[in-house]
Order: sequence, then structure tokens, then C-alpha cells
Amino acid sequence: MVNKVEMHNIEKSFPGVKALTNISMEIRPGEVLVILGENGAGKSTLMKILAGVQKPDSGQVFFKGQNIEINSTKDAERYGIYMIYQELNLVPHLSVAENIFLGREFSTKTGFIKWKQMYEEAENVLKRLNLTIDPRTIVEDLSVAQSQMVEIARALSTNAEVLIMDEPTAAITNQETEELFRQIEKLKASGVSILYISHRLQEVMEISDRVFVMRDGAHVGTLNTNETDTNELIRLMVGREIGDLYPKVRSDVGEEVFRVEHLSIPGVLHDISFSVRAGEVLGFAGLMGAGRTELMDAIFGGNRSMTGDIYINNKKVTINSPEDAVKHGMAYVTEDRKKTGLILSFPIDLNITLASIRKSTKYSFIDHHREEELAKQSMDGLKVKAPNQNTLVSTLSGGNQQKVVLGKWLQTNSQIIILDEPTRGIDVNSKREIYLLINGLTKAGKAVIMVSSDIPEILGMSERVAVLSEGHLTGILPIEEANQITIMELATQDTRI
Amino acid sequence: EKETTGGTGKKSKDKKTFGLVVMSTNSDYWITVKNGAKEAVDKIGGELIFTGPATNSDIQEQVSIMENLINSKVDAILLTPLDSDALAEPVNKAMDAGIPVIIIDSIVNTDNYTSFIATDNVAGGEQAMKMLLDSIGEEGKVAIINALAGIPSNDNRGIGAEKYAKKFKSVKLLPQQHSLDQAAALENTENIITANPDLKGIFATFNRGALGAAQAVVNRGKQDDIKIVAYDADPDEIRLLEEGVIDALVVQQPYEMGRLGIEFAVKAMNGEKVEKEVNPEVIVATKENMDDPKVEKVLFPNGK
Amino acid sequence: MLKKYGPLIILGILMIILSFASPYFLTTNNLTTVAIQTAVIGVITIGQLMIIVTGGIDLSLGSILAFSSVIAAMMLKSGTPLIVCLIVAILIGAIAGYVNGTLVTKFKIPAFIATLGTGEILRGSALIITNGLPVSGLPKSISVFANGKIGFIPVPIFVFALLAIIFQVMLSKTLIGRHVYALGSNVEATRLAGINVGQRTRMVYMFAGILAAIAGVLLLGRLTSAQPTAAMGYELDSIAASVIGGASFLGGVGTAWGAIVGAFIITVLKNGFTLLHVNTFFQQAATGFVLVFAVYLDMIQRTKRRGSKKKV
Amino acid sequence: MLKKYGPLIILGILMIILSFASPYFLTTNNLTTVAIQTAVIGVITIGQLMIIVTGGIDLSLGSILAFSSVIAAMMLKSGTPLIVCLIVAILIGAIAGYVNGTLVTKFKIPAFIATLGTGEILRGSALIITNGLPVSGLPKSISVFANGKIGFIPVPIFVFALLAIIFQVMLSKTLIGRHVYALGSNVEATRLAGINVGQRTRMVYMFAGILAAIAGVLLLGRLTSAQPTAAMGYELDSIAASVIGGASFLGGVGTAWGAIVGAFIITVLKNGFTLLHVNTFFQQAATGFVLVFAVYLDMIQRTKRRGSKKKV
Ligand SMILES: Nc1ncnc2c1ncn2[C@@H]1O[C@H](COP(=O)(O)OP(=O)(O)OP(=O)(O)O)[C@@H](O)[C@H]1O
Ligand SMILES: Nc1ncnc2c1ncn2[C@@H]1O[C@H](COP(=O)(O)OP(=O)(O)OP(=O)(O)O)[C@@H](O)[C@H]1O
Ligand SMILES: [Mg+2]
Ligand SMILES: [Mg+2]
Repeated sequence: MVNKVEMHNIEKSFPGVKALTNISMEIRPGEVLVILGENGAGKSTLMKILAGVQKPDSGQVFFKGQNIEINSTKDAERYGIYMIYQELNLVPHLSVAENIFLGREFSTKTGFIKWKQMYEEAENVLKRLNLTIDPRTIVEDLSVAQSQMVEIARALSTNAEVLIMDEPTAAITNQETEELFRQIEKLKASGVSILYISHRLQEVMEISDRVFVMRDGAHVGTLNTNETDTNELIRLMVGREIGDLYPKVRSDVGEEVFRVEHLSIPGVLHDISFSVRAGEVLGFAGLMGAGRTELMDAIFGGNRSMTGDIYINNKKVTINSPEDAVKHGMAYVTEDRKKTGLILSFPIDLNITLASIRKSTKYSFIDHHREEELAKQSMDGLKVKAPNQNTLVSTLSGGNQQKVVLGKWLQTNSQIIILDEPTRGIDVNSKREIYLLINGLTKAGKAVIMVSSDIPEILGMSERVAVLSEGHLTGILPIEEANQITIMELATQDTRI
Repeated sequence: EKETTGGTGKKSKDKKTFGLVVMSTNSDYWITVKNGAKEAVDKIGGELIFTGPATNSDIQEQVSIMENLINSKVDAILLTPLDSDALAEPVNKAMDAGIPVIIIDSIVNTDNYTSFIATDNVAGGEQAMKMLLDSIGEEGKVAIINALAGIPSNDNRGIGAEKYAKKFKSVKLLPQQHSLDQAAALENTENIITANPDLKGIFATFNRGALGAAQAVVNRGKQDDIKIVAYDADPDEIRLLEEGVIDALVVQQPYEMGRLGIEFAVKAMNGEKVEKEVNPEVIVATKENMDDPKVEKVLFPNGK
Repeated sequence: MLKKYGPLIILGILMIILSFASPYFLTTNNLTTVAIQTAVIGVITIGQLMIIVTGGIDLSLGSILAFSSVIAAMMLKSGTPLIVCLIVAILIGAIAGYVNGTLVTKFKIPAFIATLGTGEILRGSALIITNGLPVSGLPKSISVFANGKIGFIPVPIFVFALLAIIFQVMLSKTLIGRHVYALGSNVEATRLAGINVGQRTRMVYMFAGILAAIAGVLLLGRLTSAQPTAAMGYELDSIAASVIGGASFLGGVGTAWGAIVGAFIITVLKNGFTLLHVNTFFQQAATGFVLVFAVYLDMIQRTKRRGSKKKV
Repeated sequence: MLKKYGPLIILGILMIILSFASPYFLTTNNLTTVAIQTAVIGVITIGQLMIIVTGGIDLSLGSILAFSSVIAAMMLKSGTPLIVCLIVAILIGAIAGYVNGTLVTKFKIPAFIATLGTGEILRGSALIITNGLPVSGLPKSISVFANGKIGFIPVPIFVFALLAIIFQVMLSKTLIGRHVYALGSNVEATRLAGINVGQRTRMVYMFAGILAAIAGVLLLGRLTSAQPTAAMGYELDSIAASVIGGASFLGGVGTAWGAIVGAFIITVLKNGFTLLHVNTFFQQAATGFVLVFAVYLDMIQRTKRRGSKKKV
């Protein structure tokens, strides 16, 4: 059997980083090959080289035994190689249909778009994924999860020979994931090769035929999925045992710190009340679009049309802006670190001190040495991997970026900490480090609210689990009563009564 | 719809409206014209619409304004045309609609107008340069500070001045410096003086240019070495003339032109005949002749 | 819907007010005048709008107009056939626009600076070749572009309408148009979709240059002479018209017909003020006020639309 | 390093060329003149730069200058003490700037349109109150702002330098400066970090208004009269200076001192051209060319810097 694609001796360096060292890989027809590795291992870089987004410093690519040159995405597409990028890559002002067929539009010879055909075809593709999105919707109006599904639909609409998916499930929930897997099985059956990157080991075990493991830019082994288990994968990927993935330490739960009463946003959230106590993690579960992020935004002063009361330490407070929230000792790690968590053009230190700059100022003047000192301490404490504190955060891997966001809020010494999808797109090892940090927070008596679409994570880390469905709080489960089934029941509960 | 009878046989409204379309509403020279016109309009209890493009490069805007005024059926129009070709058509249109048009300051390419009141700017430029060269003994370096290109009257003053200066081998004429406003004229003159310590004379074709040039000369302590001849006569220029910084002013009669324009328009509306062309005198004012009654009258049209 | 018709509503309100305020406003004669007055700035605005959709800006369009019309006029005066002069003017516009596009896409110079620079260069050149003086004494035939009629439609209105339709269709119905929106909206994603964004962008700048040159010809017809200082400030007017018409500086948003409505708002305002005998200084202040207010209204309407959508 | 000194290198090269080309260029006298000529536009540029760093733009600064200086001059003429007039001028600048900032942050009107509008309103108002005529016949004392000296330094240079230092320090060393760069780079992330981005932005627009008013006072001293039409076009000059000095329209990038170097490049260019007897029309074309070229050089240098960093 001839391999569909082979990559030989690929090397790639970025300023200050050797991203890929002598990587060789073969991809067989009709298989799902998972690429596994920690954040920054070089997975995306390797795939971008195959997709023509980046050029290798050296090395060769063979397609069905033939040596080929890939200099652009157009080149790659000529061989049927398509990629869903890790960062969302849609055009916000165009419709779903236009996004699905961007660059491959249905048009007459004279260049006029055939709208009807395009909308129909788009609808077909969306149907394959069981999506009810109207193809005329402007992408800007979609949620993150819906956008991700549109990207997947876009990939499915190609007649790909090789389909690369870089963390396609990072932003979607189980239902959509199942839909995706069904499609992947179909594609496999028709001989399409799938290259799949994910940090979710369970789904790796479920979907893959083989696993290509990378560490620090090098290939450390390829395993057949049915001959291995997650422990072996982790060991290979991290280079050592990491122990229990959810190292939850139950700490003493204290007084109530934070309470929300009758919070509503017309048309979005309906009469939501809950409270969090010191030393407790309150998990928030729900399906895509359930309104968890909207709720967190509202608590943090981001929504003017919100009604309802917020109490901190049993005192009623007014929070009209993030500024108020921060003043009241709140911190918010948002779900989109690149858009709302970090200033990508700033170095690490300035990001870490952004919310707490007053600690390094005297009469409004910044003491940059002290600032750097504080940032360095924070980086060491969080084990951020970077040349130094002046490195631009845009060049860091996802896990390290997430640690910098956490570092920013740890500096403020806040009492109430909101984490929205804190481990999205983060490797197991970094995940575990973040869980340890959460333990540290609860141990120090902080109140933690954690939104996550990763139910094992919710179950592994929370004291109680709140579940939202269509903007309604359908229940709060003590951890003893919470499991996949009880959560899903609440998450899908019909709220229209 | 309201009943409107246009054309010549219009119902006599109790109040006559006069349009005054200038080259640029952002120029004090035209405002002096307006003040003259206003006096005449106030006398007969009419309404004066003072309008024009904001910048004097916007010819199409001036055309549009003419069209809009014609559409709004004013009783007469005073126009200082920005371009002789472009404004010909609107002038014809107005005249055809029975609206008398008095052209002021610059020509238009049509004979179909009521009256033309203007000073000859080329001749004025020549005269000014003659004054300047006479006072420096027809030798040495001279500079022209002009307004931004595109204003016919200023362009023509520059052309006249250059024409005259080129007659003398012993005179070195520096390239014209076009200046947007007083600040720019000041900077340009400063730079010219730096590069030409032996500069003998400056001709400024407009009042703002004159003030900028005079300031530069004063700042450098050069008032005894550099002669200045300038157009117009705003209060600051007159003061500088008194102080001896400016040596001569070529004074047109903008106030008079505005007043006369309205007078002619009223006559034309009443069917009386008016002169087809009037060339108000250009008067050269110097420190010595300032107090002559004739000069005093053009320097201070509203009295001292 | 409100988003789409917002500027039109503002124009409508303005026209209703004016037709009550002045008996002269709502006459065929005056409305034709307004349309002719809008033609030149309107044609420029179409180009500006497309550039704004790409996320750029063009501060050279007025200078392109001046330069190309001065050249055309000089050739015309020396006896060159009209059609040749037209072709030359359009070629100049195309080249100037293409240079702008190249500076922006290949040399990565911000559009603001690139076009400010080429604008100064072209304006300076127009002044140099004419020595700052207007080119006049052109054959009368040129005024066909102002006073001629096609059927019963004045030529400038016909040309304006034709160009408006062509480019509105191009933007909304063709591949090129959709790619222009795509690259204005997210240039990286568009590039990754295999679309040659540089070439598309240069094309848009070139179209804008051509439109400026055509506007120059219309102006030539209207003024029957060419000025090196013509059309100064038309850049800001066309930008304001585009934004009033719903375009955003962030790119990816805006329609040709919205921008044209924006251009009409500006012209109608000026026309109305003059009909009402408003002092020019007041006009200037009031125009500033209307500008801010129109964009503000449009803003609220769009926010409302978002709001109502959420409730669905 | 090249990034930091790029504009300075361009200025240096320009000055070296000019000192060879004209014997008058490199004299204390001429250099002092250049500095004084730069003071007005330089002070405005500091404000423009800060606004550009927030991701905005201000097209009203010239009008703020004109309006506030006209008011100050009228008060001065009517016998009000100089110090009161100064305070009033600065207050007007502050209010105008604050209104701009409010339109941008609270009413969400794009800065381009908001400031274009307020600029027209202020310019129109200045024309209305002065009836379009300059305010002259001011007490001689006002010329202290042009010809006075502090020690051996002329007042305008002193004021300019002082303001440059204050705002450069503010931008680079203080809390406010940090917040301004942060919000210019990513406004959402900055807001979510608990920083009142609206208030900070309004503050910057207010500072820019104040700086424009101070520039107006310097100009008043220099011209000893106030014009309602003063400082037209200073907006574009100050924007060009900021970008030549390394600022980016995307926000978050740029330094006050870079922008000031940019302003000097523009003034030196004008000064040099006049010293060399270059015709104004050529000047215009050449300035356009230098503008594009300077930004292009700056661009390459930045890319190079990236390149050299890559090799490390
Ligand atoms: N454009 C770039 N410039 C500089 N460094 C880069 C760039 N892209 C990637 N890197 C670096 O190359 C290394 C590999 O990055 P890559 O994105 O391939 O990792 P990854 O395995 O996909 O990680 P993750 O799981 O976080 O997505 C990292 O150290 C990263 O910081
Ligand atoms: N399927 C949908 N239909 C309509 N609107 C949706 C849908 N999904 C999301 N939205 C929009 O997003 C809002 C809630 O999304 P939000 O991001 O808060 O949900 P979430 O529970 O955090 O889910 P996610 O996992 O996607 O972050 C809704 O109020 C709605 O405006
Ligand atoms: Mg990756
Ligand atoms: Mg969410």
C-alpha cells in the first residue's frame, strides 16, 4: 500500500525557537492519524507546512510517492490537502455560505455568484453535520462554537484527499463532537486521510488509528491506537508519569463570598441565582450557546441591560463595568485568550502587570524594575516556558499564553475568580499545572467559578456543578450527585414551560 | 403646492434678495466687498445672501451655488468668478432667468452680463513691482509672496509683477512662494531671508501674505534693508504702512465695488441702464500720501 | 432592514423638511440640479467606498481628478480628438490608482500616507505643468459631458447612474466584489482561502483611480476648463459620504448605493442651505453637526438591529 | 534600535544633505528659525500622536486652535488680562477635546467622522463670531510668546520642548501612558483588566485639545493676530508627522519624540526647499515623495530589525 503523503526530514526554526527537528511522517489512505504533543511541541507548525501556510527550512514532501513542492495554500489544495486552523479563520462580515465556499464559489463564467446554488449546497453540508444554521446568517452573529462548526463544514465541503483538523473540538461540546466523528468515519471509509490534533485523550483513543507523538519539536514515537492506552501516550508525550489528571484537593469550604440573585438579561438569561463560598469551585456546565459566557460577562460588569442583584461578602454591590468588578476583588479569565485575555503585541511582563500596575507605581510613575521583578516571580511560579519576561506573548504556545493570563489575575490577589474554559486547547501537562493552581486558589480561601465544556474536568475539579440550559439555571448539583448523565439531563431540559 | 411665478414678471415681493457669490468666504478681502454691498442693501431694506465656496479652489462648488441661487429665484446676483470659463454658463443661465448679474473683480467668458466692475490685476501687479523696483534702484534680489495658486486675481498680480521685473537684467527675481495663510507667508519669508541675506524687496499679492512677510522682516530686524510693496489695505497693513515697515500699498476698492455692485443691480432691476464696464481706480498709498483725502477715503471706506 | 435603509431615511427626512421650508426645493428643475451637482463627488465616492471596504482610504482621488483632467484638457486644446483625450485621462487614473494599490500592498505603506503622498505628487505635477493656471479655451464640444442628454437624461446623471449600477452589482453579485468584502473583513482568512488579496486590492485602487478620472471628465464638461487645483477636499467629502452611507473604517462593510445616498445627503444639505439663504459660516457649522448626527443615528439603528436579533 | 532611531536617521540624512547644498542651512540662526517654525505644528503633533496611539484620529485640532485663539484674542482686545485669556483658551481646548472623546467613546462615532464634524462646527463658529475677519490690533505683549526668551531660549522653543518632555514621560513612564498603549493595542482586553478605557480615551482627546489651544497661543504670539481660518490642514500635517515618526493607525504604537522628529522632517524639508529656491509647486510634489519614501524606509528598517532578531 503506497502512502498518501510522506514528509521527510522536515526542519523549521522561528526566531529563538527550533520548532521542528528532523521530522518524518507517513500518512496512509483512509486513516485517522492523531498528532499528539504538549503545547508548543510543533504540531500546528508541522501541519501548516503540509498545508502550504509555512515553508520548511529543509525537508521534502511526497504525495502518492511523488516529490512535490508546496508553496501556498493553493498548491496544497491542488493535491487535495485542506486544513482547519487552530485559530478561527472565518470572514466575519460574510454569510455562512460564502465562508464555506470562500475561494471556491459557485459562479458563472462571467464571474457572477450563483447564490441559489451556493445556499443550497451550504445547507446540504450543514445538514450533514446536523446543524440548523441558516446559510445566510452573517458569521459575525455566530457563537464561537457555531463558527467552529462552520469551519468544519467548510472542510467537509471540499473534496479533500487529506484533511487536517487542528483542535476542531476545542470550542464545541459533546453533541457536535459526535456529529463530527460520524463525518470523520464516513470520510475515512471513502479513503480520505485525516490528520487530527487534539489535547483530549479520550477522543484521541476513540477516533484515531495511529498516534504520532511529538515532544519539543521532535518525533518521539508512533503508536497503533488499539495497542496502547492513555497512560502510555501521556508518558511518551511528557517524557514521564504525571499521575492523576485531576489532582483535586478538597479544601475547607468557608463563608459565602459571592451571591447572585435574580439575574436576567432580556432574551438571554432568565432569573439566575447562585452563590459561591470561600475555598469552593462552582462548576458551570451547559451546551453550546446555553449562556454561560454571557452570564460571566454580566457578572463582571460587561452587560448594561442586566438586571438583578450581586452580593459580595453579604453586602450588595453595584457592578457596572469590569472596572467596578476588579475594584470589588473579582478576576475573570475569559474564554478567548487572544481576543480578550492578552495584549498580543505586549511582552509577557506588561501583560502580567496589566491589571495590577499600581503595585509597581509611585505617584503614578511606573517602577519598571519592580514590574519586571514581579513578572519574573510570577513566571517562575507558573512555570511559563519562554526565553525571558520580555518575550512577546504572541509567540508563546497556547498553554503558556493561558498561564500568563492566569498570572495577570493572580497578581491582583482577587477574592473571586472566574475561569471560562480555562484549559481550552491546553495539553495534559499544562492542564494539570492549571488544576494545581486552582487548588492553590481554593486553599487560599478564594471563591472560584469555573465554566467548562469538558465534563470530566467539571466533575474532577468542582465542589458543586451548576447547569444552564437556554439561559435558565436548571439546577445546581452537589458533586456527589453529579455525573455525565445528571448533567446532560439538566443541560437539555426543556425550559419553555 | 405654493404658487410661484418666476421669471421677469415676478410678483413684487416686499423684500429684494441679492446673492453675493465670492471666491472664498474665508477671506477678509471678500468680506470687505460684502460689507460694502451690505451697506447698499441695508439702505433699500433688502436681504443680502453672502455665499461662496469655503476654499477658493472649489470652482465646481461656486458653479453649484450659482445654480442653487438661480433655483431659489433671487432678484440679482453679484459674482466674483473663480474661473472665467466655468462660470460663464451659470451667468448665462441667470441672465436668461431674468436675474441681473454683476461681475466683480475677474472676467467671465460671456458678454451676457449686466455689468463688470474690476480693477486690472495684471496692470496692478506691474504697477506694484514698478513701485518696488523704483524704491530699490532697479537692482538686487526681489521675492514675490503669492497666495495659493488658482485665484485669478492673485495669479494675475503675480504674472504682472513677474512680467515687469523680467525687464531688468540687474534684478534677480526669486521663485514665487505660494502661501496658504499668514503663518505660511511668515515661514516662507523667514526662509527666503535666511537664504538671501541680500534681499532687497518683497511684493506680497494679498493682505495675509503682506502681514506674514512684514513680520518676518521685522523679526529679522531688516525693515531698513528690505522694501515691501503689498496689495490691499486691511487695518494691520495700514498700521505697518504708518510704521514704515510696508512702503507702499496697492489699494483696490473692494468696499466700493460691493456698494456699486448693489447699486447697479437695483438699477438693472428697475429697468434702468447701467455701465457695462467700470474700472475703479487702483490707488497707491504710501506713508507720505496717506493723509490725502482721496487716499484716505480708500484706506478707510467707513471713515477713520 | 434599518441598517440597509438608515441613510435613505435620513435623506428622506431631510428632503421632506426642505420641501416644506422652501417652495423651490421640490421642483424637477432643482432636483435635476442636485443630481448633476452630486454626479462628480458621487462618482468619486463610489471608488472611495470600495477602498474603504478593503480597509483602506484614498486621499489622492481629488489630485488624480485634477491631474488627469488637466492633461486631457491640454491635449484637447492642442487638437487631439476627444476620444483619445478620454482614454488618456482614464489611463492616467488607472495608473495612479494602481501605483497607490502597489504602495499599499507591496511596499506595505499605510494607505493614508501612501495616498497622501501620491496626492501631493500629482497635485504638484498638475501645478507644475500648468504653471498653476487653469487650462481654458477648450472646444465647446466638451460641454456635452455637462449639458448633453441621452434620451431625456442629462449626461452626467446618466454616467453617474450607470457607474453606480455597475459597481453596486460588481460589489454585491460578483466574485471580485465578494472577495473585496472578504479581504476587508479578514485578510488572513481570505489569503488562506487561496485568494490573491494583493491583486484584488490593487484592482480596487485602480478602479477608484479610473472613477476619479471619469469624475474629472464630468467636471471638465461642467467647468469647460481644467484647474490644477480642482477637487481639493473631495477626498474628505467622499469619505464622509461613504461613512454616512454605512461604511466602516475597519473594512468589510459598506455598499456603493449607501455611499451614494451619503453623497446626496451632503449635496442636498448644501442646496437646501443656499435655497434657505443660510449664511455660509452657519452652513459650515451646521454641516458638521449633521455629519455627526447622521452617523450617530445610523449607529443607534444598527445597535437596535443587533438587539432585536438577539431576542429572536 | 533602528526602529527607535529610524526617523532620526532620516532627519539626520536630510540635514547633512541640506548643509552641503546651502551654506545658510547649518547656521544657529536658521536652525533656531526651524525650531520656532516647528513649535506650533509640533505641539499639535504631540496631541495627534497620543490620539493615534489610542487607535483614533483627530481632524479637528486645527479648528480647535483657530476657535480658541480667536476667542482669546477677542478677550485680549477687550482688555481682559493675558493670563485669563490663556486660561480660557486652554479651557476651550480641553472642552472641545473632551467632547470629541465623548463622541468617540460614548456615542461610538468613528473618530474620523466625530472630529471632522466638530472641526467644521468650531471652524464655522470661529467664522461666525469674527464675521470671517481676523482679530487684530492686539496688545504688543502677546508677542512675548514668539519673541520672548527664557534664559537664552526663545519662548516657543521652550514651551515646545517642555510639552514634548512632559508628554513623552507621561507616555513612557506613567500609569496613564501604559493604559493608553494597552487600550490602543487591545481595547477589550484592557477594559476587562479593569481599566476605564473610555475615561482614558477621553483624557487623551482632552490633552490633544489643550495642546491645540496652546499651539494657538504660540501662533497668536507669532502672528500678533488671530484668524478664524488659521491652521487649516495642520491635522494632516500632524498625522503625517506622527506616522513618519513611527506611529501606526492600528493603535498601540508610536512615541511622542518620534512624532516630533517627524514634524521636524516636514519643517526642515520646507525650510530647505525655500533656501534652495525651489518653486512651491515642486516643493509640493517633492514633499509627497519624501513622505512616502520616509515611511517606506522606516518600514524596511523595522522588517530588517525583525530579520536580524530572527538570526539571534
Ligand atoms: N509565527 C511564529 N513565530 C515565532 N514562533 C512561533 C511561531 N509559530 C509557532 N512558534 C513557536 O514554535 C513552537 C511550536 O509551535 P506550534 O504552534 O506548532 O505548537 P503546537 O504543538 O501546535 O502547540 P499548541 O498545542 O499550543 O497549539 C512554539 O514554541 C511556538 O512558540
Ligand atoms: N444556537 C444558537 N442560536 C442562537 N444564538 C446562539 C446560539 N448559540 C449561541 N448563541 C448566542 O450566544 C449566546 C450564548 O452564548 P455563550 O457563548 O454565552 O454560551 P456558552 O454557554 O458560554 O457556550 P460556549 O461553550 O459556546 O461558550 C446566546 O445568547 C446567543 O446570543
Ligand atoms: Mg497548535
Ligand atoms: Mg462560552
